[in-house]
Amino acid sequence: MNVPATPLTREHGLALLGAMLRIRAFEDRCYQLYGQMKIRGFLHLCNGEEAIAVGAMQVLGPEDAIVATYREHGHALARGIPMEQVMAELYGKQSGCSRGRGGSMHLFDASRRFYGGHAIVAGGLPVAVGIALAQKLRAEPNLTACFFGDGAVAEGEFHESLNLAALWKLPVLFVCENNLYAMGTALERAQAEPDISAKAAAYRISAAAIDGMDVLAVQAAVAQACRTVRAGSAPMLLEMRTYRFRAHSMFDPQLYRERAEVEAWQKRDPISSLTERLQALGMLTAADLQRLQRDCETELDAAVQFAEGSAFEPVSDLERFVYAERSA
Amino acid sequence: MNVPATPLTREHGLALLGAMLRIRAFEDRCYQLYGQMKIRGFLHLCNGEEAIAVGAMQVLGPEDAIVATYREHGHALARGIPMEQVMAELYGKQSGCSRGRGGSMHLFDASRRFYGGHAIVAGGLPVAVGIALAQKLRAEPNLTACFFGDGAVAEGEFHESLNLAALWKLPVLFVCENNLYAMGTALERAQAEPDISAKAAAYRISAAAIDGMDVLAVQAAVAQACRTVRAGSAPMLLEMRTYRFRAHSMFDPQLYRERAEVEAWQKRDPISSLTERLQALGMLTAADLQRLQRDCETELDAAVQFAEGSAFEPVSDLERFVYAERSA
Amino acid sequence: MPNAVPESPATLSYRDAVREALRQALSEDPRVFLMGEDVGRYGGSYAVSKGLLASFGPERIRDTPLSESAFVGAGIGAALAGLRPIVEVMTVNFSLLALDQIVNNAATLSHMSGGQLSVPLVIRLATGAGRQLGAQHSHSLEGWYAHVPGLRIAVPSTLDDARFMLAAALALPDPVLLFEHLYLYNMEGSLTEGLARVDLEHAAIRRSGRDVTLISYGWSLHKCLAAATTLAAEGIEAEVLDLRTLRPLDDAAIMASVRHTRRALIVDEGWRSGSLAAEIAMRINEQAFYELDAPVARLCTAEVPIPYARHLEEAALPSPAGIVAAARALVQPAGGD
Amino acid sequence: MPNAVPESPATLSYRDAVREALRQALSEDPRVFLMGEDVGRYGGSYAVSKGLLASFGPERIRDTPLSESAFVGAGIGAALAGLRPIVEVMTVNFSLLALDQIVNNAATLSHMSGGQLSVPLVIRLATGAGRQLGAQHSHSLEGWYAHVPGLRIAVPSTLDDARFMLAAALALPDPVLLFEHLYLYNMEGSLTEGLARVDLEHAAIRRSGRDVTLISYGWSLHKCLAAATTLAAEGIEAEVLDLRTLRPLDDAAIMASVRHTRRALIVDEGWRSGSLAAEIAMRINEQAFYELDAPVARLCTAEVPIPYARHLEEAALPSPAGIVAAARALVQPAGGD
Ligand SMILES: Cc1ncc(C[n+]2csc(CCOP(=O)(O)OP(=O)(O)O)c2C)c(N)n1
Ligand SMILES: Cc1ncc(C[n+]2csc(CCOP(=O)(O)OP(=O)(O)O)c2C)c(N)n1
Ligand SMILES: [Mg+2]
Ligand SMILES: [Mg+2]
Repeated sequence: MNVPATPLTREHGLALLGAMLRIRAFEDRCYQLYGQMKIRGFLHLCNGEEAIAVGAMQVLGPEDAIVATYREHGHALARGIPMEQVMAELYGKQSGCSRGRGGSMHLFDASRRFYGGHAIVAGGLPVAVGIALAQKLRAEPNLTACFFGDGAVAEGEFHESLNLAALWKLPVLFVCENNLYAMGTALERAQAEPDISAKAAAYRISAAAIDGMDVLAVQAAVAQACRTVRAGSAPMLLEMRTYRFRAHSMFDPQLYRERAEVEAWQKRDPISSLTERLQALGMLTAADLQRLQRDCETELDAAVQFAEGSAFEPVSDLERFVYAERSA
Repeated sequence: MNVPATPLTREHGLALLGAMLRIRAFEDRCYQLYGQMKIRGFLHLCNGEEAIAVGAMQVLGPEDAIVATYREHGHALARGIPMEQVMAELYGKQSGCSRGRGGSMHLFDASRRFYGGHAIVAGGLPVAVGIALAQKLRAEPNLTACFFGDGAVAEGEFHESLNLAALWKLPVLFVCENNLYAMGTALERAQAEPDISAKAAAYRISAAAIDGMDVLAVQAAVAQACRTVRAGSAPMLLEMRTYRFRAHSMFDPQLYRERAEVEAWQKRDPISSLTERLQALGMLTAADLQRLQRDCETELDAAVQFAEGSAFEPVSDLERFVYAERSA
Repeated sequence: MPNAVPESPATLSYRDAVREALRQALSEDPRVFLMGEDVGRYGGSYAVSKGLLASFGPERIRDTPLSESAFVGAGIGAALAGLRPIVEVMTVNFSLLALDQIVNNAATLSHMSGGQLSVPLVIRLATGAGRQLGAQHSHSLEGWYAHVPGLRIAVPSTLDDARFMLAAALALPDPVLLFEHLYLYNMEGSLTEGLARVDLEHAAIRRSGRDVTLISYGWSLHKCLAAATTLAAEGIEAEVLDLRTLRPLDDAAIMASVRHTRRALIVDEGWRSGSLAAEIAMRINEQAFYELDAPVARLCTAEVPIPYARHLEEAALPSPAGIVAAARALVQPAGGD
Repeated sequence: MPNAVPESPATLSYRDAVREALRQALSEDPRVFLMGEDVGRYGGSYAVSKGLLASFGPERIRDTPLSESAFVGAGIGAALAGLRPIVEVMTVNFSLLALDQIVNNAATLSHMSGGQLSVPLVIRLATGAGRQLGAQHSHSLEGWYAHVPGLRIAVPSTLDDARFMLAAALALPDPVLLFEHLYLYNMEGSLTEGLARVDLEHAAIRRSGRDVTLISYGWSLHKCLAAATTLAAEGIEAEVLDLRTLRPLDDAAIMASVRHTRRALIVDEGWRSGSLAAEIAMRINEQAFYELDAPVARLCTAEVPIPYARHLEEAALPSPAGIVAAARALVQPAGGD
């Protein structure tokens, strides 16, 4: 895709860097808290992949809808769900963004049109298609951004959903976060055609493969894709090439990849890349960086404190919300 | 696909014509018998599509496996399941090829490696992949031919199955019988990319679109595809462009297509085309044709008589075969 | 203001009644649309939606490709986003392809999001056996679906319910599965005069009696009614209870009838083991054990994939004669064991 | 000739036991192979198949893409064609994506083909809640699957069964689903000395008692055993029956125990409505109603999508304390109602 370079301002550069640092710090803290058994269940961290959520959320408007996977802390934070609510959710507290019922894999925020948090691989794609169908039927100018992993591409729902979205010209932006692995299965051992963006042709969907380690490239690509989608009310697929620096989840000895591969990708860390770039442009001082990092820690400490101090939902409320309490 | 012309002998031409006439006559008789309520349930006739089953079965060997849909009378007959057993099945008799338990949509013949008769659209594709996996793991020179409709292409199982077959280099010949409609839904209202053979690229599968109304073209294409599949132990997709002359099933007012379209396709009737071709080549006399038709009727009469005369399975056997009677 | 009673012809079929319900829903609420395989140009596999495309156009009578998981999931998404989709899954047999969306998404999203989201989705499915369609087209899985919290399961078994249950389902904020027995589509009759709505909470007594309660729904309900006529001729007065909703079950109505008759036979087209009949019996035992004069009995489908041959299919399904025999045995036990 | 007893370490985990079972099956029968998501290089999501890839190679320890429907269907095809596939569906939650293949194909092909075909396929699935995995990763659907004729459902709940049920399943010509409760993988202990095989027909009494029968399987079995210890201290002798197979159910063993204790409590991690517990209770009522001293009771999971928060999840699931209370209430009723 031919993505025009946007002139980078210091303000915007620092905002992007701050947003990525914030997610990284959040994930690192989660890692610690998991070790302390404050967070339980499955925990999938997105270290290394921060540029995608951050770059994309710059572009998406408040009325656009978002559907994500179980590896969605970054998306939730970048979308603006308050960190304390996300943290409280991981603690299983009532003040969590899903009242503690969802946990790490099921963050929701209806007010921010953040529709999860889906833990069945590819299960979010049909839902995103439906939200976009509603947007189209109501003739709204909004779109739905649907994030999913490379693993989801093999599922039938990927195929069905892309076809439906294209056939009905729905405003869905499909964002594949291709980190080369689905758990321990490397892309080329899962896909006869490992070029994911090439698959879009089977649905007459236009697609592009983007460097997912470059937040500016992500932002530019998403901006252009959103214009295309909104203009034509037709879906688009962006394949973000990225890498997860940590294990798939907390119980993963990582037998399936070489240390050297991980290290090579770590050299392309989206955060250090942007840091260096801003430094090279003279837009970032050591003090700036320190301040950004300090801000993250301050916010994190407050979020942890909030989560620790929040109440658990009473057990008597267990059966609430199985059926909706509001009327239709 | 570049299909070398095979020199056509009179003997072979008459065999092909006879095989198609036989299926046509069978289907027409079924239509009558359904009106007489001798046959019940759903009945999907393949008038117009005979060239595909006939052309393909010329090529497939007795050790190759076959998986078909609910519109499979033609495949069953062309494969060699005795007509009387097929007819008895439609009568629900114990002498039917599925003991009367399957009916029109579920013809089976294990001895001829005819693995159904699948009535869930696309449900046969994964099964075919598995049979081919067994063929490959046992290093057999055989392949599995899997027939399915254009409607199946939209299902997730199409996507998953083609990917698996390609990824694992399995000897599956996917044969899509594209008759332009899935019930009342025209292909272009079901597929964002209506060129089915073009979809194979998403799995690095080689594919070709063939004139499914030309039995010789079908046979040649299948022959070449089988060579490719057997040589490389890799799947291939053939899209057969065809048309069904009759309704989807017996309860279909055909509101969704124009009479003119049907008539245009009827001009390309595979049986009249081959008849004319053979006549033009001086290989078919009026007497030949009469004889072929008479043979069909004789066989059909005998099949109906067999079916009528056969016994129903005793009700006491209802629960037999829910679990297999032979040991593993 | 209650809706005006829409005009309906003097006699109509169950199919017509469902169509009228769709027509009304589409007319009254712009958020409502119908989507599914061949609901449009084909007119619906069972001709239920015939004519609706002409009235409401292809955006609201939306033909889908064969992609059960995606279009059911799309229904969920559209419901989340505030529309009121009616998704037709042509038959329950094909809904297995969409089960992940139904069980893992539709049924969980409200609870899992702490009540932020709701899924006001109606899924209509044809269900049942009896037309010689063979093992892959004859499932009766409504009782099975009733196991899943977060879903509501309802079965219109009368013309009135076929006509008015849809509106009741659309008025709920939850996913509702409506199971239409394919054998009933041709059933003819007339609507109850003056009726304009029904609820989705209460079971209904379709025939009163004092000797035994026949509990059922769907096609089996009509078999029970036929059996009750036969039983009456023998002097056995069977009460016939139409469950109407399978999730939640109307325990109060069930217990009230059973306390009255002290005997219950549940007739259910599901396979016997793990049938809804077992659940109902369990509840009766939990709530009215000491008021029973006989163990609760059930009559279900034989535990076989439904065979094509007519005599075998008939043998597999509950029949009026079987109901009569089972009810008789309950009322007049053959003498202690 | 019975197989020689393979050497096993003095103590081992349930996970090790399943792995040994796989190793033995792969070693003894060249038709056997294992396929599923991440069974190979990753070593299995729950580390069950760790090391097998090195021993048996990628053709027989076959990693699959995320394509549940296709690879389960491929297992069916391979079984039809004479192999003995073991398909691992990482957890039962994802099996919903393969349900069409399991219910419409695996369960029907033998019957629908008039006995010509058989599907000797083993599907292994992790099941259950208790690890705070939330609503989409905590289903207990084994009882639900047990509704489907044509399938066999078995649950290894002890180390011996974890070690030997697989061979029994592979010896059958039918599709067998083996449900491994994810909470049990870390359970340690030793195998019964000299044991070399188990059957897939009989339930087993895991503790004898005279006052009440606790009927269970899976993780709940261990909760029942813990409850029985507590009850014994109160003077209540509970018999604990491990169902082992959920389809078919061993009615004879259930009735024998219930006739002995005259009271039964069924503990089942499935949601209450439509649970396997209801089916078992129904059978007890059908077969042993007049020998009961109290209505059959059940303890199941609350009817909610399983929540993440630990205290809510615990509240949703059956607990030893809940079992004790329910058993006590059965044996010492609070005085008539
Ligand atoms: C349908 C389904 N199958 C299997 C799983 C188990 N599982 C969870 S995450 C995962 C890998 C998914 O990989 P990918 O889509 O690439 O996302 P990533 O984890 O790399 O972000 C698997 C197999 C699941 N959650 N859902
Ligand atoms: C999964 C599934 N969904 C829906 C149906 C109902 N149905 C039966 S045949 C059919 C059309 C299939 O069309 P196609 O695959 O093109 O085959 P054709 O009938 O044209 O030969 C449909 C929708 C089904 N049998 N299975
Ligand atoms: Mg990945
Ligand atoms: Mg077609």
